[in-house]
Amino acid sequence: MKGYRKYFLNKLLWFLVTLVAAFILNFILPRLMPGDPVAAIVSRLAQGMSNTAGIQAIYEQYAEQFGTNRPMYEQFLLYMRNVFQGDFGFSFSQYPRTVADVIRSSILWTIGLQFPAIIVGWLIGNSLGALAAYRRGSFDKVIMPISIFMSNLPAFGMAVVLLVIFGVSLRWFPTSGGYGFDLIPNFSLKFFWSVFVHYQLPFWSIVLITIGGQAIGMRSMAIYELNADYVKYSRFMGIKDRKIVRYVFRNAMLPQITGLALSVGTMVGGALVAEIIFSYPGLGSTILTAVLGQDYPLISATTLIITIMVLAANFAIEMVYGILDPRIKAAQAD
Amino acid sequence: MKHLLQQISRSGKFVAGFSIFATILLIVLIYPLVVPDPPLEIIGQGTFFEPGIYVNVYDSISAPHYTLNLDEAAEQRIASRFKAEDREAMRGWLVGSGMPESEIDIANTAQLLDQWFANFDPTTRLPGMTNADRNYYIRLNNSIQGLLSTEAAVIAQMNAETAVLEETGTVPQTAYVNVNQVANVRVLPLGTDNFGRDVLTQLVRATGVSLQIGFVAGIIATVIGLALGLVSGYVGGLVDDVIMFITNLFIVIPSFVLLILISFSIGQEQRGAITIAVVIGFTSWVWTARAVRSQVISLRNRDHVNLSKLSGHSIAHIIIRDILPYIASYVIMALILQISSGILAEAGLSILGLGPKTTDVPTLGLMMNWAMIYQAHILGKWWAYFPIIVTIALIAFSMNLMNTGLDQVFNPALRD
Amino acid sequence: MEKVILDVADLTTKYITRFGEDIYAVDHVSLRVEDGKSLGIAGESGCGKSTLALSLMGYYFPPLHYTGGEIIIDGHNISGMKPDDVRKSILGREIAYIPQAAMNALNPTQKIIHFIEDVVQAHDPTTSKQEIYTMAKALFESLGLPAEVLQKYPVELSGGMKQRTVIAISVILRPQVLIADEPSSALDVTSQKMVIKMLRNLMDNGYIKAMIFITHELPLLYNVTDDIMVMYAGQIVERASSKEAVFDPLHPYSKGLMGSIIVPEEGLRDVKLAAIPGVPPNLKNPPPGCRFAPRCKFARAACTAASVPLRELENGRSYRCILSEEELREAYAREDRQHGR
Amino acid sequence: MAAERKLCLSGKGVTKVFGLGRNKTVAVDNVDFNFYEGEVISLVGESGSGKTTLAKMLLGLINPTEGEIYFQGEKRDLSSHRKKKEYWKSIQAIFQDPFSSFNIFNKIDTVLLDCIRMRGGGGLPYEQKVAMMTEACSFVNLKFAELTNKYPFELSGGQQQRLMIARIFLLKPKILLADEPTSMIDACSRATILDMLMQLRDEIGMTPIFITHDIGLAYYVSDTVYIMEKGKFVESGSADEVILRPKGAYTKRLINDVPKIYEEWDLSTV
Repeated sequence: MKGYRKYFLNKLLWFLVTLVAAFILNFILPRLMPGDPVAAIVSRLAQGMSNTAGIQAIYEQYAEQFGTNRPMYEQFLLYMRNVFQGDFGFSFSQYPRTVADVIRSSILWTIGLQFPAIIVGWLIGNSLGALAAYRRGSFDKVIMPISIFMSNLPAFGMAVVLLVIFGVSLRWFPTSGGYGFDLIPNFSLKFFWSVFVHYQLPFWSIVLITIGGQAIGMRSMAIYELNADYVKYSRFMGIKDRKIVRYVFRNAMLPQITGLALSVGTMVGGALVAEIIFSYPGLGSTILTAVLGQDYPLISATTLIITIMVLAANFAIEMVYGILDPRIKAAQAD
Repeated sequence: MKHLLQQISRSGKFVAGFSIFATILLIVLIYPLVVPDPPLEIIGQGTFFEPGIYVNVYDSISAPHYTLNLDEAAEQRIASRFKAEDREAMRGWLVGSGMPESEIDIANTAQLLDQWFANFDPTTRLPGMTNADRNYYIRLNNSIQGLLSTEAAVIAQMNAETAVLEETGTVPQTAYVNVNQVANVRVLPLGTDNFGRDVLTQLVRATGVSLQIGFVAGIIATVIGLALGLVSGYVGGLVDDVIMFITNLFIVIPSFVLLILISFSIGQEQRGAITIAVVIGFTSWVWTARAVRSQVISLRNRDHVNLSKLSGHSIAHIIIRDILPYIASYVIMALILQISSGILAEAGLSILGLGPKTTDVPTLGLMMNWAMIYQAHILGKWWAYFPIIVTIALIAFSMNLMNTGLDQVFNPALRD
Repeated sequence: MEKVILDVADLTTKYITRFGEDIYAVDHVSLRVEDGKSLGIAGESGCGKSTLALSLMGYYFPPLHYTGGEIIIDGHNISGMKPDDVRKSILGREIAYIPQAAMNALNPTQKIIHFIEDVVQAHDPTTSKQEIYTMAKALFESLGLPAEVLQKYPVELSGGMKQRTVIAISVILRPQVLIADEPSSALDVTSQKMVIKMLRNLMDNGYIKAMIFITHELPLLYNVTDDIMVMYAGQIVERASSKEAVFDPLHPYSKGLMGSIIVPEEGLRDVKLAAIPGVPPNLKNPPPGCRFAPRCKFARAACTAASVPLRELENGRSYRCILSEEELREAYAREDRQHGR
Repeated sequence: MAAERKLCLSGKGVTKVFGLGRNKTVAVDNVDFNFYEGEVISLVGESGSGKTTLAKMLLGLINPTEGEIYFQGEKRDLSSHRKKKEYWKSIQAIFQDPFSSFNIFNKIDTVLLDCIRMRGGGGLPYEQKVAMMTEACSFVNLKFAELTNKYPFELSGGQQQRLMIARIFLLKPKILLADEPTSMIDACSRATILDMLMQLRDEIGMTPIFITHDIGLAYYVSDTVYIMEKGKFVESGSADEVILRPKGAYTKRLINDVPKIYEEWDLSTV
């Protein structure tokens, strides 16, 4: 187990380092931009709101929270302290709601939608890719061009196509929202059914987008593995092809898991845009409202939360990889 | 080199991808020469005009008329004006006035009209019907009556002196004009968008701008990635450690989050198409840097590099002559991918409302954004969004095909 | 005369390239190996010796294709069998293979014992895991390998240990014939010697009845096998006992090959090494007649006129040349005199 | 006789360490050596013994972590590119794998012209350069007229290795490091390569240093043999002495484990 512990600590350290880097970037990027950020934000405030009392309150809150006239490092410490207390200030566009409140109401929708969809898409895509590599022939010739085409459809494109076909034309599923607009969230069966029905289109659009790229990646990994020496040796020892395919799938899957860890950020990015198409009440829609309302605190907090989510997902995938690849546990031997 | 080109041209995937891409590029270059209209010019008053040929009514009245006796003309006239929702509303009336629903077939125009004329009475007010509903039915009835009239339409002009309408001619229902003889005809193959702008002209221009964004972003990302990868891989040591640390950081921190932050911080007014492209380029070099570095590391200790050193060549000579040619194929492949992902990134940003400012030029992302804001997809205005999705997908697809083709030429293990 | 364990007649196989071209890498090869004997196959890279090893298994997958000939193992003709039957009842059971790159011959994410379970159960699904473990442990111990290896992943083993593990796995079902394709070329000399010792042990103690050993390292071949067969451009050019093949080769190609042996032994510094000019022919398009003729010092017009058959000598030797034994010996003696050897 | 020998390459306490901290590996560990002009030297070791690292240090491709290398008795100075270039006029190499030794984008002409340029012949008229290249090629039994405008990878492995020797012929270095020059080519071409190297040595008076794992080859070609184990020289001396009558345990084992053909090969020792 020593090998795994070393691996775990290594990855944990890396996770913390990236987390700190993400904090710094999130803090520093808006401040690096040309022009005076305070002036810019104040001018945006004026056009973003009509409530004068609100503007005044936010302005004071903003000055207090960001400590704009203090030195950079003090501002940063302040920022860190606020973040750790979960205090992101008030939202400009949804005053008097706090940013934390806005995010709290949307984050579960995003997590509940995206991670299951990415995992399901990953599983289906990898199975198809492995099958294409193994069967080759006509199956491969049909699956591969479709996969290539699908993986090139932008996430919002797939979302729109599904929405128009299944939502507008066939009217099988609702076209927007996370649940019926006439319902209030509660624990009734009716509400859950509504959530389930609203879930389908966003979910499958993310799944379909994920499948293509994964299938292509898995296919080339599996073809590479099928040419490996152990495949030849296993064949000559009389092992059935079906079993050999299992070896190949397992070995080709490992780099695919690493690939997933590295690309989960990109996938989440696409999926957030898909959320917008369905007006799904997640973080994607929150960003859109924030952008439209020129809501600086909300944007800053949302991007930070998304980064943390992606880093955590990344870390979790690396952990799973550590368990699945026996070589990591074996590494203690040397 | 010749051999390589020959091999590439033998790859079906590359050729297919290249043909699609070249076609798109040609259209982008040639179309503006044929239709020189400004893409953002508002030509339609109103939103989402359907695709089709728009014939000036005034001109067609004054154009020479020809009489064509076509049997189905009246039928088609009624069918084209008689919308599904009108039929639906008529069914509502008929059912409300006591007719059993099973007897009504709204697809059967003649029967429906018979039933309508037999039952409709503008003075009756069905239970639960608002005043607005009643007025709607009266208007509907009038327009149906108008459709069914067989008299010619009268053309009248106001006499400037007497202010009296004088009949100057009639247009019988069998009158036709030849489109070629009408002075003003505008073809809108993809209709207009929510602002009344020609979608096709806009789309072509947007494709051009998006390709520019892709190229600028791709070239910036590739140049940065190549430079960092080369330095990191060839110099090694501490420099390598530092560059790789930064690269690995940016690989896990999602680049679109940085894109959102930076684009938002720049502010709407400063965000031109090229600014966006530069930002995208600066946030997407990591993959290229990583790939180039690992290639360079494997090349650095190759004997041909050692031999070049022993021949007294400088570091610059070694990098340019002994390392770059070996990784050129990878760099080109990375560039192609970067271009297509740059186009997608712009589209994503624009949908979030963080795209280039909307007054200069259209981009594919902006067009998509407008279509979504005005709910073209819910309203069934397919021409406002579907061609955009297809264009983006075709660009990305063609580039990916080229890449897969190149990959098969360069990586024999993937060949069939 | 001993019982013939492996009898191959006119075996011909080809590669079909991506562009649909045929490469006849094994061209009408016939060979026999008797009970308790080992046969070595020597030749330059690209002469078809590794392809011959693959072809002898009687189980073909692209790009290698069978075109003709017979493989008879212990009186049992396997060349007419269905691939699935070959897989189930021949591979590993009658004939086993040790691949060239044993470093990568084991699935990296599977413990050794699990692979052995798969191998045994592929032929007899009824064997229990406990039985397999007992069997594997006994085999490994009798071959001098520690039983702990069974519970390890391939990455945990050194190169030499990996190669010996592969050999042990190959004989777990007690095959009659073992085909070893360059089993030791990637190892250091000490591991190489251990591998050779293990192979000899397998032969001497009756784990296997016959062995075919393929390598380009001639001193090794000389020390391991009873007979040596020299291949050139997909064909056999000479077959003789190891001693004759190394010290008294007949075919001009064998003569050149054996003359290039370098060993760290007294007197070798003063020997002039033999060299053969030119390169082997392209097997897509081999030259007519004797394939070695373009590089042969003694070539004459007749050599390229018609294909040259294998000459059988009385003592079981054979060689493929239009010159007689006497003519060849005389030519070689003349050469030696010229070089003052 | 020993008094007449002139040092060409020598080293004191030469050490190379890779990595830092826990990943530290000592590839070459404090070795001393004296290579004399006119001798054929072999550095023999198994893979991982550090012989290739030592060769790279001798070539000046990497710097020793510690210790000094002396060229013709004087401390070697490679502090600038110009000094390195000067040094590389005196020392050249042939590598193991001919297929990766040449830049696949360079034509044979480029390879050979580079050598002429390095010897200061860059300004010569083209005809004269062609004559030089033709001479170099014919020395290794190749025809320049057939090779011009071709790429090295179009040749067989043996031919490429001969082209490598043609390169050395043009460069005329004092020292040639041959790193396993025959291990990747067929046995039948081996003698040709070795013969050509020896002939070249006589012609231009260079000192060849063979880096090899093949004890037979070391015995066959060299006067002086250095045996390397784990970064150290464990035995050195004349070829006859070291290989036929080894004293060190490692050398004995190594030689014992190599298959023989005249003597009995004793399998019982492992």
